[in-house]
Amino acid sequence: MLDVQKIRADFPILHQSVNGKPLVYLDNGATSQKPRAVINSLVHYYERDNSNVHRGLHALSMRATDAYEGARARLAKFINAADSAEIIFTRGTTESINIVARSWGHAHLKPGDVVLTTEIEHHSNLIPWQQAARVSGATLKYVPVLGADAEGGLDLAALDQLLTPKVKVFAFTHISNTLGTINPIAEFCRRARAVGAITVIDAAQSIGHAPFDVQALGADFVSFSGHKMCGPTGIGVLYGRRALLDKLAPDETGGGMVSNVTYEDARWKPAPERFEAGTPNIADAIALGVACDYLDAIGRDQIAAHDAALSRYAMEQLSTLPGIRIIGPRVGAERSGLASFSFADVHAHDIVTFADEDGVALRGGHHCNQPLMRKLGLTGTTRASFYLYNTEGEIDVLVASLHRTLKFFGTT
Amino acid sequence: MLDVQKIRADFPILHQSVNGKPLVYLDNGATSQKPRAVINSLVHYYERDNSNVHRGLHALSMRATDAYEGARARLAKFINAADSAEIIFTRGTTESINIVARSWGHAHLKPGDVVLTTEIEHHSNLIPWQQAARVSGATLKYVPVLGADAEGGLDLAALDQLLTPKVKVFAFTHISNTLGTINPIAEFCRRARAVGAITVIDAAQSIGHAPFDVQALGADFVSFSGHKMCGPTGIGVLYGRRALLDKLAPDETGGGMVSNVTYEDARWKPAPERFEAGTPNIADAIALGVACDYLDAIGRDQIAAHDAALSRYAMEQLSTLPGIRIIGPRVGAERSGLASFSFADVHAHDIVTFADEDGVALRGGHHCNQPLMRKLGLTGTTRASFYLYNTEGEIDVLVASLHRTLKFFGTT
Amino acid sequence: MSADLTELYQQVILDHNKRPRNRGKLPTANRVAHGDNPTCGDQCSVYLRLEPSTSGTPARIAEISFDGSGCAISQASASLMTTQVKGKTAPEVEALYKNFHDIVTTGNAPEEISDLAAFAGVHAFPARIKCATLGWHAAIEALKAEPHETTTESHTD
Amino acid sequence: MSADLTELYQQVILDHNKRPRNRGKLPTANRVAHGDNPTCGDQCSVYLRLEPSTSGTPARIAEISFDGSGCAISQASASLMTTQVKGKTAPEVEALYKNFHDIVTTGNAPEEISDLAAFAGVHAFPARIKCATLGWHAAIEALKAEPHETTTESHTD
Ligand SMILES: Cc1ncc(COP(=O)(O)O)c(C=O)c1O
Ligand SMILES: Cc1ncc(COP(=O)(O)O)c(C=O)c1O
Repeated sequence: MLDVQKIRADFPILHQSVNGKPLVYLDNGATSQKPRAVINSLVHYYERDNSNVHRGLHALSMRATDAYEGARARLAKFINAADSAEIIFTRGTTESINIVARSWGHAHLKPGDVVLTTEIEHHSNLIPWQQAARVSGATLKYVPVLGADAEGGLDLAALDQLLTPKVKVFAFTHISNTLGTINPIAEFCRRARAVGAITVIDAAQSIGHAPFDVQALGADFVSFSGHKMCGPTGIGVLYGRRALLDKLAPDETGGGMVSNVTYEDARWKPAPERFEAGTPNIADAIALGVACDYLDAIGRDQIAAHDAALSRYAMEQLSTLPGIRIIGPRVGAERSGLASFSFADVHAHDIVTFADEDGVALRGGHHCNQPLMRKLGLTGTTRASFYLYNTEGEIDVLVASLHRTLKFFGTT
Repeated sequence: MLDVQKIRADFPILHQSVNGKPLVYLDNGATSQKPRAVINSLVHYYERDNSNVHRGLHALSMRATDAYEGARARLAKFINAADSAEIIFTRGTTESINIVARSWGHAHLKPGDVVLTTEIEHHSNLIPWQQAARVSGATLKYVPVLGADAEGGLDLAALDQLLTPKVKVFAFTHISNTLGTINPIAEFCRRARAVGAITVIDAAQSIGHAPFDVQALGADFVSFSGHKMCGPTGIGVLYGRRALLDKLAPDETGGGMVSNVTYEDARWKPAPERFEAGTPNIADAIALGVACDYLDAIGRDQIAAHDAALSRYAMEQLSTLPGIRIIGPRVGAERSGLASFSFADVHAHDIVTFADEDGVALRGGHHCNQPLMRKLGLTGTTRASFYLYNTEGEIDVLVASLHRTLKFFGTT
Repeated sequence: MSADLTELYQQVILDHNKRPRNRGKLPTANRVAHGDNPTCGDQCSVYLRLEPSTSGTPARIAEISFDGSGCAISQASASLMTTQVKGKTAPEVEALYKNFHDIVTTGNAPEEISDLAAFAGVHAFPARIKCATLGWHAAIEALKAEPHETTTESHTD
Repeated sequence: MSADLTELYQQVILDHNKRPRNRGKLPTANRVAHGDNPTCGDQCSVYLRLEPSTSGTPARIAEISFDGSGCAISQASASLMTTQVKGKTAPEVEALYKNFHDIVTTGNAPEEISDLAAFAGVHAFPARIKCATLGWHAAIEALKAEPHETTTESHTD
């Protein structure tokens, strides 16, 4: 069990009032808050060690380089990568996926090939593949989601049909940011391997919420963002299996990723440098390493259990609201720490505005999941998403706020 | 005249010892240090306002969005852009140039076209154009630099020959990070316009050191990095003229840059969103806005004068060293705040290691300028680069350190 | 409920939200435009019949309707808009929109346009301005010659 | 001068830097490899003549030279390397390199390889390890069958 009060003390932002009420931050699916240790890491870096990395031999530069490469090793450990060189620092999940879709897609996709993804992907794991398919002439296919409320998860029977040897890449999310669905990613990786497809896992919603082992999965590429796992904005990771990275052309070019440059030509360094053109986001990479320390000191298995318990409690409490439509896995089924719901007569935007009056931070809209919304006959939902510092008491505040809103709009 | 002692008090990192000596930070060409106001901005953001932007309606999200878009407006003002929408936040100069070379290059370059750049470009403004030329079949040409020590600046007579109507894009640096050369960018822009070429200015070394007015220049694209102008790592800007941006396809795709998405297709938002896929580097963008405030409160014209004075003093003092070879414009000529030099018998790496013993942070190597080094018959130089917090006294420490090093290696 | 929120969700807005005027497709429309707010997925289509005048005066909106989905603010605003622009010429609609835009951005509502004044409360919620203007944008787009799509996700808002 | 720095720039290193042994192109070489350190632009080419033994024992380095440009550490290390590997077989060179690598990374130098021990001071300057190993990497690459280029910018260092 998490000591949530102790954890809350680590997060300065939580201790404020919004519209005269204590802040209840339930927008963790969009971004998480940051513990003091992460903020302090930024301050320490800029007050003591700031310097450009790699090309410097003076004390600050050596300290900055050690800290930056130390962060890379820390991230490798965080996901159990075999080699630090498999960790490429990016701006976040979106950039990571773009690099794979572009560099790998450019080298390997051709007409007749199939790019397989799913109906529940975030735009960031969907549009890059639309583009890769368009540019290469490959066909884009989707694993369908089951149920009128998408409560049935991805259709594994359809996967049997879809996952043919024509599939060259299978890109899927670990946890849906809209539904709370947890995909069977170990099975997906195994089955993709069986047909010779590479796997690209969007771990944006899961990485800071549950243990993750790239070697156990046999994953080929994994993308995630620091800002959703207690780290700063502007930093994320692309994990790539070394054997694949070494054969991949760089995406961006410039300083730091070349071994030899003439006016006519350039030769690339190996990974990870090959994929990190220009001055990297040094301070935020280091702070992301500190976020790993923070999360692992608490224990990601513990966090997963806490998320699941809150999710269960929220589902139970929300079910009492008249006219609510909850999407994603049903109460009792395995689901991540979020609840996504709608009401026929009150729009998500109005709910979010009213909740804000009560200090509750929610997100309303399509959650970068427009095609899924359309499939479900929705323009959007209201989403409450939880993390290690949230409590059942906060869910009670949410539910009371929703009751008041429904009353105001005369639907109860 | 700058009140340098007052300025130094704003930079916590400067007040430390390195190897028992006061830190003398002369590696500003690689990255600048950060004033307390910028560091505080990060802390404030993460302790009070942190939230994802754009898609949120709760208090934190509105605050974060206002601050993020406020930073965009602040950056627009900093370079006198006509419209905030012309400011695209990127990771830095390198990414900015890649976006132009890729998106604009893909749409406009074809065999027979000429891409014109110069012999003194940083790898980040060179390799992306090599790639763009290779992919499109266009020809890459270079404006030569004059003089055995590149002291003569770019060859304007050659420019007459090179800048023909075949040139579709002219990409050049404002200030050379290796030579200290200040290019006549207003003239370059005017002459490029005359032949119908677009201009892509690498302002990495100049943006925090001198006033910059995109409208007065009539520049088409301008790239710069926050970390070299007192801002954090991981954030930079691509300025693009609105008329060009509106016609440009996005580079990366994903959440936040699309207006309508189906399983088959996606439509883009206008600039700047179109070019900012995924969660942006919110905290660092806001802090970059604070860096603009800091620099403008001091005055970029004042900073430029200070840099030039230090450069002159350094050139004079360095000239007294036996066997020194100084590259770039001669003493007395216009030059930026750096000095780049070499010795026949002592390698730059040894100099940097010895200087570090005296607390002096220098950079040694090719400065991401390998082809230029080769042209000058060098494998690298030692570079001392100055900024608003440096003093003549620090240059004296540098020169004394160099004397000791030369003596140790028995060359004096 | 805070004063700001009461001001935002005025009775007239709630009324238009619950009982929208001129809602649905207009079979006789000769102009249509579609607006969406990518921030939230709100959508609004405006259908109108523009009747050319015989006497040389500019064409006027003879009939108008709207359709779509969105929050209370966007739905009520679109509904109220249809009641305000009927019978007006394109320049008159644009002038009215200018007033409306001033009201939602500043909170100051001149007396003579009292119906639109119900939206003055929006100014305290800048993120909702796009909701309030969605229907107006679609109407103005529809008034332009060839029917085509529009979006409120522009930088002037 | 600090103890660390004195230790780094030992007399033997300064001597090899000033008066490099076996420097220049080797006309009789049958193997060559080129290494560069992209961090600083240092370069080192190693030329060697590998002589197959007649008696079935592995081939040995009959002659060796190096060329290039770099800092005192890299030049001295390449120079010293040439004096140490002459007459050795490829496995012997690799074993020697392993010792050398241990010395520059840990600072501990076993007695019996006292010449290489001059580089123990490098361990206090991790950024310079690549300088010290540049020539060794080139030599090991040259020993491999087909002459080809190498670079020290690998992840094992
Ligand atoms: C002239 C010039 N251009 C481009 C760059 C690349 O900037 P960044 O590494 O921040 O992308 C630099 C910085 O090293 C530079 O000095
Ligand atoms: C499942 C999923 N994938 C991808 C992303 C994109 O992450 P980012 O915006 O940090 O690039 C998100 C975050 O919104 C997400 O929830």
